Amino acid sequence: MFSHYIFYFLSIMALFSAVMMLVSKKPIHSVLFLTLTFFAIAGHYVLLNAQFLAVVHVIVYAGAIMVLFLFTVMLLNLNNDERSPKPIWVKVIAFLAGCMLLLTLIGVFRGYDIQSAHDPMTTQIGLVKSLGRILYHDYLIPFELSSVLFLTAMVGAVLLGKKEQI
Amino acid sequence: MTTIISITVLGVLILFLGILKKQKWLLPVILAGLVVSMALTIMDWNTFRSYNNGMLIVDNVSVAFSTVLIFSTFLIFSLAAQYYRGVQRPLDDIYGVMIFALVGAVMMTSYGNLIMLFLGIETLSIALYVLAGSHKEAITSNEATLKYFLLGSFLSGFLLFGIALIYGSTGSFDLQKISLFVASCSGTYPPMFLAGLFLLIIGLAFKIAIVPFHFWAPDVYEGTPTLLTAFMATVVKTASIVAMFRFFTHTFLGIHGVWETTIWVMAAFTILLGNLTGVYQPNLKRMLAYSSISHSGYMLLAVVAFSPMSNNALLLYTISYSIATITAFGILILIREAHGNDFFTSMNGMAKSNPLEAFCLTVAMLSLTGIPPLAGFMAKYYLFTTALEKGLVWLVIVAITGSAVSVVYYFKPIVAMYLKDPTGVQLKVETPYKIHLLFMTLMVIIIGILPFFLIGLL
Amino acid sequence: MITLTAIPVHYYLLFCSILFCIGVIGVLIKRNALLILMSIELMINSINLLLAAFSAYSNDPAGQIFVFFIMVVAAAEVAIGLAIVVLIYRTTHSIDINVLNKLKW
Amino acid sequence: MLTIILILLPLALSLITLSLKKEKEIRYFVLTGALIEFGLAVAAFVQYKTSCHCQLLFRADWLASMGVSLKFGMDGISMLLVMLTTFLLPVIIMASFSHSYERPSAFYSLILLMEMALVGVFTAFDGLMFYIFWEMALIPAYFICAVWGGNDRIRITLKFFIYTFTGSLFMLGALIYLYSRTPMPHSFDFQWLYLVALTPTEQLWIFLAFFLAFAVKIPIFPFHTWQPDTYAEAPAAGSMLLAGIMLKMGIYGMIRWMIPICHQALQQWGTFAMILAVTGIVYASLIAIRQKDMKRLVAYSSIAHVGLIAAGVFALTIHSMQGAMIQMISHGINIVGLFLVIDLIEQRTKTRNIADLGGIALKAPRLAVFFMVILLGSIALPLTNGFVGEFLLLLGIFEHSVVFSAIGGLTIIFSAVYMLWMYQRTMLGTTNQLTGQIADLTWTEMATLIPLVIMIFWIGLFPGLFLDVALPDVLQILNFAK
Amino acid sequence: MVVLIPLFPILGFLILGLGFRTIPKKWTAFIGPGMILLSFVLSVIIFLNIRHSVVSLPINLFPWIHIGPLNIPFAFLIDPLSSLMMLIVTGVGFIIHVYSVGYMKEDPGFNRFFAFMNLFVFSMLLLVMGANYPIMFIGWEGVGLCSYLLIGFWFKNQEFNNAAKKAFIMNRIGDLGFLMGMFLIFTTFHSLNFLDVFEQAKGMTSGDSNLVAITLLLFIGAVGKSAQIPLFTWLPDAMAGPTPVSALIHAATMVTAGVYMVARSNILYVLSPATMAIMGLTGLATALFAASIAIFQNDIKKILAYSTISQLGYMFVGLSMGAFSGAMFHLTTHAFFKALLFLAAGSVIHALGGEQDIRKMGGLKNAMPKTFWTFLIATAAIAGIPPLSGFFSKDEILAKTFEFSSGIWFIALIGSLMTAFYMFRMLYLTFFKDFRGTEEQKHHIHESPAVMVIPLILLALLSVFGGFINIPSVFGGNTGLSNFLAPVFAGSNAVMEHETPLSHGTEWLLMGVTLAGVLAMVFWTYHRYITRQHGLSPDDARRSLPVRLISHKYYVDELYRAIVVKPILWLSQMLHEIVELRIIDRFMNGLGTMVVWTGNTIRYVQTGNVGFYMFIMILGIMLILFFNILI
Repeated sequence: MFSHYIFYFLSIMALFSAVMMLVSKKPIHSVLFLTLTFFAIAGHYVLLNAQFLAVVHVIVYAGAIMVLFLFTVMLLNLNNDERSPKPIWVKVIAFLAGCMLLLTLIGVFRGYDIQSAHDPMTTQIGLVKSLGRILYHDYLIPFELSSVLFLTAMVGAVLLGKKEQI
Repeated sequence: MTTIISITVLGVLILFLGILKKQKWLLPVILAGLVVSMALTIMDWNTFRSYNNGMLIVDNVSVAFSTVLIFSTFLIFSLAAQYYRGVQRPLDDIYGVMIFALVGAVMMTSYGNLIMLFLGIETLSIALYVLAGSHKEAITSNEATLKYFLLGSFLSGFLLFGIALIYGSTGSFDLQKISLFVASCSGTYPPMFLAGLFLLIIGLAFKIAIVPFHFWAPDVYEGTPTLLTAFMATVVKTASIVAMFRFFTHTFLGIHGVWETTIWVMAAFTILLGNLTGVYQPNLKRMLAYSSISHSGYMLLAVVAFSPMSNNALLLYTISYSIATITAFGILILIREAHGNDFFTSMNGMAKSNPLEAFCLTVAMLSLTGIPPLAGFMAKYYLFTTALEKGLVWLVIVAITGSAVSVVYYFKPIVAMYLKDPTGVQLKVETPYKIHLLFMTLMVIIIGILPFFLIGLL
Repeated sequence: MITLTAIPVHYYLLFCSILFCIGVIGVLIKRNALLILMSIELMINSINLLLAAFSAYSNDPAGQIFVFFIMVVAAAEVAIGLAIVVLIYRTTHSIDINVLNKLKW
Repeated sequence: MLTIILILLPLALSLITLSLKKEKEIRYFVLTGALIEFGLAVAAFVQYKTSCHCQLLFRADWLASMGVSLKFGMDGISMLLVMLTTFLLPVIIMASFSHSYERPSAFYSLILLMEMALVGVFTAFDGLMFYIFWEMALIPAYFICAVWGGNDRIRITLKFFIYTFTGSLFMLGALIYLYSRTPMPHSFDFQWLYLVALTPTEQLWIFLAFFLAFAVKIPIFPFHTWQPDTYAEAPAAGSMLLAGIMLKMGIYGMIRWMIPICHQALQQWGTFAMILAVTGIVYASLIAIRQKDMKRLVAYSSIAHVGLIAAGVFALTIHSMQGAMIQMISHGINIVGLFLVIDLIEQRTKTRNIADLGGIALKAPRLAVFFMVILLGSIALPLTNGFVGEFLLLLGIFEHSVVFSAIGGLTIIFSAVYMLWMYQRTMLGTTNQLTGQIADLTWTEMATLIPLVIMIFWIGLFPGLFLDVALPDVLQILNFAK
Repeated sequence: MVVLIPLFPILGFLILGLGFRTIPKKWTAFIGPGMILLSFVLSVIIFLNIRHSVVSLPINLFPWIHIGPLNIPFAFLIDPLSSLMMLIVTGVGFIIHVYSVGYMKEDPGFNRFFAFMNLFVFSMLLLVMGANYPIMFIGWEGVGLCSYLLIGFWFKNQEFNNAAKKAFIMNRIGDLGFLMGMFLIFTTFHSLNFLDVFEQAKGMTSGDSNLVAITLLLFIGAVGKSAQIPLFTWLPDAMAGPTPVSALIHAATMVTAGVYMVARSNILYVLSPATMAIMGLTGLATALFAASIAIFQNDIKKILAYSTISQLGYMFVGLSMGAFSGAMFHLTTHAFFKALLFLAAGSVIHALGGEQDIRKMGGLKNAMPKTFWTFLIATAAIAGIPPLSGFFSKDEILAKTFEFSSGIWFIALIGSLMTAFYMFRMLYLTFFKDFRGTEEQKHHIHESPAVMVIPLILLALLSVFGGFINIPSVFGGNTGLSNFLAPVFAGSNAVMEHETPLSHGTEWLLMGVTLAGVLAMVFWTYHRYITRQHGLSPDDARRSLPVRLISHKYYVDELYRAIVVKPILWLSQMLHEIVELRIIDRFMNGLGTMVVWTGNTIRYVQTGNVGFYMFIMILGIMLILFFNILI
């Protein structure tokens, strides 16, 4: 039952901070709440015994991406950007749309039944060792090709970020 | 595999050339490299290999469409010299990103695993986000890239969700295994799987610009630098539709009935909306955007019809569409250069001042309309045949109606060029460019007259 | 280790769906490009978790590998996205998505 | 072999013409070319043996995997129309000599291109080839009318294009559908398509699609609104090509496709088509009475005349079909003659407005005589070509339905009313400033008109030659309908 | 040889027509009439031959239209009937050609005139010689065309052109009937050749509905061509043409084509009593109607025109009684004296420089004695004064009517009296008393040249002696013409039920009554117009209502204008402006506009707002999921 409590705790934390991210006025708060969400999700990974992912997640998201966000927010000096927020009816509709989507998704999941369910706590797949072997063996090509993606992103970021005349 | 490697190497080479400040070498190297990789691709013909546990599948379909993609890129790069004529800044980064985008596109044609599909899509998309914004001073370019990026990443979220759901219900990303799962379902599919399937379709539909996920297309096309719009309209579209098609051929052959209606409706709406909205557009670029939307609808016909013929139909269609569209963009580049805009009024009387260019554009437009004996007609004909053999009578009627409507806008440039009084501006065109345009025009005609090669291919 | 009673996979599904929908709502209600980007990240994270859950419950490492790739891609995407945001800010001094509205009709 | 030469020669000539510069050179070259083409057609006619089908066959693989082949040949029906086309082309080309068009090489080259497409349509024995040439004819026609046309040409010609293109797209749909219903491996060969067994519902749809395509082309009421405008705006050669030959494509299509393939639907729904055709006769005739522009008047008269032809085709009797064949030829000759005369008048007076003219016969008696003869042909006076056709048509329709024949027969009265009205207002009466100094015909113009007049009487007096050529094939087509 | 008969006139037409500017008038004056003379001579030879042969077979020239069962050869049928008509056409035609040489001498269109006249003779010959209905129809339409060309001969005058057009169109209305009749004949008998059709018809029962329909349709054709009610109004207007034209076409030959056609198809008519009744009524009504109009006309040619209509009415009455040879007899004599009347009138008009109003004539008796005398003979002939030709022919018809019913006889008699009245009125007003025209005209009056007078005299002789070819038995004659024509009508005579022929006594009585009436008319008109100088009131004088009605020709023209012409023009206008432009055009353009409008409207969906796009996409996603999974 302990894991359930952890699950509830992490979930509520994640959801709460996600909602807070949306409602907070200042972008910087949003970024911080999002970071909190990410940490909660990292907890979930741990709970799922996916340690490798948990670590990578913390490094990539909380460590890199959110820092980038923070930098940007500070760089652009966005204190209170929501000067003219969307009208309330848009928000209501958006909320309703989100709820509808949720309902749809719940409907989709309703009949789901996993075949040969395993207890996540007992599996070893989430460990670095097993994942590393698979990654460099079965998923070698995508792994290599993701370098192309990174290269593109790098060149692109430079291309867009550079200040010069065309 | 060799294709991807060779193109990647080419991209890296370009970046090195940029570092070495050999700007003049860029285009020749790119063109030569593309030719080489095209040759390498073609050498894979009939080998049917799969790499890395079915991660990458090289079969004739992938070879054929990869060739189309590389060829289209080649044609687009041939326009680059004219397009960037006055530009002083180094262009290696733009070219490099374009080539990496091509890698992504090629991945999308030959994936055997959803991971590869996802990586391909993202490589392509990220490259395109960059390319769309590559004209940094132009606010339209900025807007284009922002819109494309926001919508693109939003929709890739759904695509991912779809992949996750498929994974959740089938337990694998491998197309082969997924198809085994489909076969084991024997008619009743878990809703989660279906939801995943549809979200995947939606994600791809966004890239192809299919109603109602087409909204980005006109705005982004208009804002993006023209050369890159050509890339978007041809390479990206081809790659995405092939990805979708491959997905269906490999995996979901058995559940044709499930997605048929949806694709059917989307195709019909795309054709109608693309053509109807195109009617009122006052400028060529935006018109071409709507034209490309409507052509996505036609391409979907091949997917809906889904028979052994569809491969060929799609191949023929993408080739003829790509060449004609690139020709049109080639002229568009010239008009933009001379007039600073691309309104139809700028093209008035072009037939007198630039008869060759006017002729090329006319052929391109007629081909897109689907007038025999041009390539566009053969493609459309083949497509309709495929569809009618499957009994998609109403869809063909919609397509026909759409074609009829399309005459209205495809004839606008023709009318302007041939029937209006000249503006007095002469387009300055260099000879290689002219030859290139003429080459593409001849291709359009020749494919129309002698399509055996392409039709018997797959 | 304490043996724990397994959490039903449906909990994860529900949680991830809610998180996903919050992300979607965020995308829809925000005008700030940066916040929209963040919402999208939230969506992607929910998917990551979903995949990880599927992977863990079916004892198949592929899902986790996929999550890894998604993270890679997300990082690249964020890099480009932020570059774009900065670019926009440079030209318009705003990152409001409604300010850029020249291309239409 | 001759058939394919007949198709390729104009194409080659057209390309060569593009490279010529001097207008005079172009004219002689093009005229000579067209005459050679006519000569070849005559040679084909001589070689042609009545009584067996589809001769002078040329066959080559094109899209073998798709069941499409380059199959060209001639049966009697094709033969007649090819003769008409190749005969009228030199006339039309000569008629254009009196105009000095801008960019003459393009103009004449398009005319020759059009000839190629027309011959192709009439000789194709493969469904897809038929369609390809059908559409290919449209492009030169569009450009001829749009580039060298009148003031309002842009809007009008686009309307024309969209109309006809839409119609033919539906035909394409129908053709492909038929193709997909042929036994495996599918084929577009006429013979195969004819053998397709369709359910009544399918027949109805195919019928509708074909009808739409052909009705727009012909045009049959109420699909005709593009036609008067287009004829009025087109240059003389354009109107002649459209009305003289291109329109026949529609009727040819009806004979070739609708009767053999959707005969059941035709028997069931043909009455409705016939009602439209017959309504068109009366309707267009009535409208023609009050037209002020000569070209428009002739345009409406053409709707009336071809309405009768269409009704004849739908009547499905041997007489009406043969009448339709003859009348296609006659109508082609007559309407080209009429447009030619109108063009001559317009060149001289700069107007086509009937009210502004008068008394031309006083100053230009030769013109008046030619006009009168052509007019008599078109109002179907016995011993002219028009009579043979209309007589057979009305007889055939009469055998099918007395009422339609009687209503269709009103064309005999109405055509006299409006044609004579036009003649009276333009040729007779006293002269005015515009017509006072009008010059009579030159020898070139006479040379253009004389072949038409010869044909008018030839067909009127000895229609046997033309009737016999098509008879076996018409009978065969009618056999499908039984 | 038979072929040569129509060949000469067409040759003449071609020579004169193709070279109509270059041939000098002198040559034309020989070529034109010469060709007809040659034909005439040949016709006479044929006529003489045919009297001895019994069987008449068609002469096939070449196949004209031949499709399966439909076989229409270009063939001529020479039998007594056509032979008679050929004689009339070429004979009277020749005389009128000669006359025209004088009459048209000054006209610039001299050659054209003769070309057309030759063409007319050719067409008329085709009409009468044709061995099947289509060939007859060629001639039928051909004469209509020539009539059109010749009425509008002076084409500078648009009034004349209108008259010409009217003639052509009214003829065409009849032609449509003819055409339909032909079709019905073909569908009934599967042939259009006279001999085949008649042979088969003999076997049919009387009153067969197909036959009735056929004959009615053919009769419509006859009504148009022979100017019967209701298609008669073109004939008076046709007087716009040169007078020889009126004489040849609108009196002697073309207008009688209807009569000829009915006589030719006699067997069909005999077998359809309903048509016969309708024809009789039409003829009778026309005879009276036209005669009554003629009484109040002042235009010398118009009077003659109405007189023609009226006489044609008699012929139809005769035909309807089955008196085919009687009708043909009247046709023949009518050709003589009506042509004479026209030519004499032409002579008068010529002398007066174009004046046609009899109120402005008078006293020409002395100035133009030859014209006067010939005119007098013709007037007497038409009025039926024995022993002139009209007496015999008209009497035969009257006798037939009496056989049928005395009531009809009486009505016909009244018509005949009216004929006498208006003819003598015209005669008196034209030739007697003093000249009432202008001084200038008075000086101009002269007797016509010999080239015009000789034809008059020839025709006068024919008018006098023409009746003798068919003297009825009551006079001890041998009814030569009837016997001659008998083979043609043999079939009908066999079918017809015969009333008991009138006794000679009755015939004498009828003749007496008629003659007395006619003579009374002669004297009454003399009294009225010579002694009391009636009938000179100008057009706008006040008249009583019936008179006004009649003198305005019963307002038939106006009626037609109101119920036919105006509605058609209105309909044309309406169709063009409302149906064509407002409905069809607008609908078709509306489709285009709708497309453009739709395009223009839905392009605003493309708001350029990313948020909006996202909304729509979400909506799309939800719809797709919803419809595919949850439902």
